[in-house]
Amino acid sequence: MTFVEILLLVISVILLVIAFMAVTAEKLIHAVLYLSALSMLSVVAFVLLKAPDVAITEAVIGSGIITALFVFTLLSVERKKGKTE
Amino acid sequence: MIQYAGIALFVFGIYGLFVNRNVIKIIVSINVMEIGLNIFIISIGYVTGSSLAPIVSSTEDLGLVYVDPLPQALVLTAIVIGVGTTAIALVVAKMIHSQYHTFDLDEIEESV
Amino acid sequence: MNTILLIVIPLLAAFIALVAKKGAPYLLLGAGLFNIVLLFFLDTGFTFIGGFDQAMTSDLLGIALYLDTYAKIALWLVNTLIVVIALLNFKAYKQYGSVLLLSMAGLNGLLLTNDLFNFFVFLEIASIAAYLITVSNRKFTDTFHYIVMGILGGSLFLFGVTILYAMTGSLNMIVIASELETNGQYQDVILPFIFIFIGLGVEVKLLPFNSWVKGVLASSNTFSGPMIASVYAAAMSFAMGRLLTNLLVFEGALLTVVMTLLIIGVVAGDLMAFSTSKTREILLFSSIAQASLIALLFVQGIVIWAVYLIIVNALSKLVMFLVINKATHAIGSDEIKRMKGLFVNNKFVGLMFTLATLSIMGLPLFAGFVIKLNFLTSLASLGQTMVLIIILGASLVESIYFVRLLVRLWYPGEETLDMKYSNPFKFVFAAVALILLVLGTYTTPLYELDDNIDQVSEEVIHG
Amino acid sequence: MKKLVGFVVSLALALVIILTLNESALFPAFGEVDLAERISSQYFNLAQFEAVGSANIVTAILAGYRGLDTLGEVTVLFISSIGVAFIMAEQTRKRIELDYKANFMLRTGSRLIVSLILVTSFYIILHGHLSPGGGFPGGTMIASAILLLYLADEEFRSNIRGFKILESLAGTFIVVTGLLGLIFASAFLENFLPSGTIGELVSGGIIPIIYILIGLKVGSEISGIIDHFLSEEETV
Repeated sequence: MTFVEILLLVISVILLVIAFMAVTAEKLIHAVLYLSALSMLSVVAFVLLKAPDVAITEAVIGSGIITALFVFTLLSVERKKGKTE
Repeated sequence: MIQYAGIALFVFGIYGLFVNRNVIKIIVSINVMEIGLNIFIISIGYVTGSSLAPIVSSTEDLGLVYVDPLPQALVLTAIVIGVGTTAIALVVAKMIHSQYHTFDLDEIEESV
Repeated sequence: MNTILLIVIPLLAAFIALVAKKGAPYLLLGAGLFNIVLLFFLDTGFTFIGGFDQAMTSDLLGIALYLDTYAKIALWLVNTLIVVIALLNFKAYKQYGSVLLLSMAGLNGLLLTNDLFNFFVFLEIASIAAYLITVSNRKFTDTFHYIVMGILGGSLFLFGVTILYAMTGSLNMIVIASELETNGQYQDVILPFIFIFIGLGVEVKLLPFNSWVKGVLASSNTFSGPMIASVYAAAMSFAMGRLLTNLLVFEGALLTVVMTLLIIGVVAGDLMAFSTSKTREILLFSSIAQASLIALLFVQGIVIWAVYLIIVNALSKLVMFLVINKATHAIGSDEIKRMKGLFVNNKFVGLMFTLATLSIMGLPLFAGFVIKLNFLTSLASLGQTMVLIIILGASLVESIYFVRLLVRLWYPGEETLDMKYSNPFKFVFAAVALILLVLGTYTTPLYELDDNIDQVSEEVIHG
Repeated sequence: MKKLVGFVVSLALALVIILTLNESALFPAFGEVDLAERISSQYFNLAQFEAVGSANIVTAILAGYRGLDTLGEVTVLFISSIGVAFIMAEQTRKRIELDYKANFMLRTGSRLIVSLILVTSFYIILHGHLSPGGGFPGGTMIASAILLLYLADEEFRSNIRGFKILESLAGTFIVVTGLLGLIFASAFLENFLPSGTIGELVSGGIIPIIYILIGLKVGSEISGIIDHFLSEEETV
């Protein structure tokens, strides 16, 4: 088993664990953070699978823009809840 | 092994999509499904051994073994489509919240 | 004059409409009319994008579009319906100009493309345009349900396409089909075919994932109702027909599974339409039953009668949804009790609605009868007696609930409804009723075309 | 408890898929992929022997061989940015006040970083056909630079009107480049420019031009989406 295959094995296990936590998280902000961690881990997997293009795009879009959109949605929801109480 | 993880993530996202009743968690499960699908698509193009990323630096290196570039082009498109659909889903989630003041679909069904 | 203009011109108009916001509806009508006229001049055959026009062999580098009689009929129907619906809702839904332009580009691309991943991209464009169209219903939980099901369908479709690429090494529909024919054992192919069938089944309103239809169409209006129930239903059925005749081959256990799924879809749709008291729900359940019936005909290889059924169904549903949604908008509710006597003081519209309903039920003198007769005889000749009996039973149930609806709408209830339909609506109703009547009586053009109007695979594998 | 049962069921379904894929003779096992059977071997032959197209084969596929996919994909982003603006159009726009005051360090530091991000994103877009990256990541980096400006100070409102015009222009030019291919050469999106020697900056014919236009379009679209997410209705 070369070093790359061991690393891929480890990443697959961590991916599964984080995916379980992301899907079954209680609080929304935890789900979003787990999703962002999942996307960053997938960037590492793409680099190991020799797909640099996809790694850069997933890094910038996956953990960058998608997490930002989720956080802004939760932010504007908290802001409104804060106001109405 | 990473291919099995991709398939497991894909099926897991589908499970999360049906089980969750919270709008934001459903969108998170959609993204988990798409990440799993992207990993699976890339994994069918991988060639073990000393394969290189699909960058052909010059005409000399002819005999080298490369990874399959087509799945990578497909995944680039799939990621950007994922951003597009997630942005629309999140805006609809914001409108749901401004209308019903909750993200929980069960509460919304009762209040209707 | 290239086939690609059918996709590119609406796209260019949409990009321009972003800046020229007020000009969007006029750009839409211009692009639609341009497409309808252009279709007369386009010659059938392959169009290779990017100039990589190796013949349809395994080393085809680029993407190929294919235009044949099948695609021409589909494109004519879709583009004319979009222009008609845009014209009818010109004032009320003016701001939907660029969304409709993009849905036209997406649907045209969907019907033309021969490449499975390109099919997925155009499916996504058309679906996002459909999500935005359902936003006009102001029911965001139903739109959200539709978005979730649409994304799920798209991902399942992409999963199936990826497996097919891994097996055959190409993304082109025809090359995959010929590759699988030469060296594919059948049990390898069951998994991707199931995923592609279920994935696309979401948009075509087939089981198991068509729960979104009830939410979206039950609260539709004169713009989103016809768009989803007749334009998108017709385009998706045509696209599914293209895949079912050329790529997906169902045999043995898989065939029985798919057939039972479709038959349950037909029966469940008709039974649910029978048991509801809301007019719009009657129509949406009947369109679910029709969609499953059309997919069933494609699976059995009865291509030409499925195509005619799509056309007649799209036209009749257009009329029915326009009439019912306009009435619901005026009355405020779509309960049958509230709509009693709707046609008492607008007899002309009532007559047109009745003609459309009778054609769907398949009564003689209408196009629906000729089509139903022929596809039932073809099913009988294929030895599908069990399927035949069930479909006859389902259409019996269908005629009961439609007759019950007509009786309620014609005979006055307590309060008289003073609703009026504007002239453009009446003109469209008259045109559709005329088409149904003419095709019903003068049936020779129906028999001109035959099952191989979809020559994509003939041109390559056997050609 | 319900979660455990559901988790086990989904793992079982995943196992079924994995087993059926393993049995099928046609589906290659992970890693044992023979490129000669696949279409991609043609892409390498063209790049190596005739030195046609860009060095980065993925970019050659995206912007060259399968150009319609990329055009469709840019349309997906275009329609989602229209959709975001459309669904939230009813409310007039006002910035969300973030609940922290951007101190001096953040404001000046962000200006420096923003210029760095913009330089890298333009580098990535320009070298899309040589090194990994290209229109999509480059464009998104431009959007993340603007996102940083949003977070740095509250009053910042990017010039939406300007982005709309840039987006529309870039999209129109992409389609026009495709149509030029139709007029000069024989097919839509065909490469009508000399493709130069592989590996140099000016090589690959229309591929770099399309990728730069895509970068600008993606950048302006995602900035538009971010602006709509970071602003809320005036009435609250």
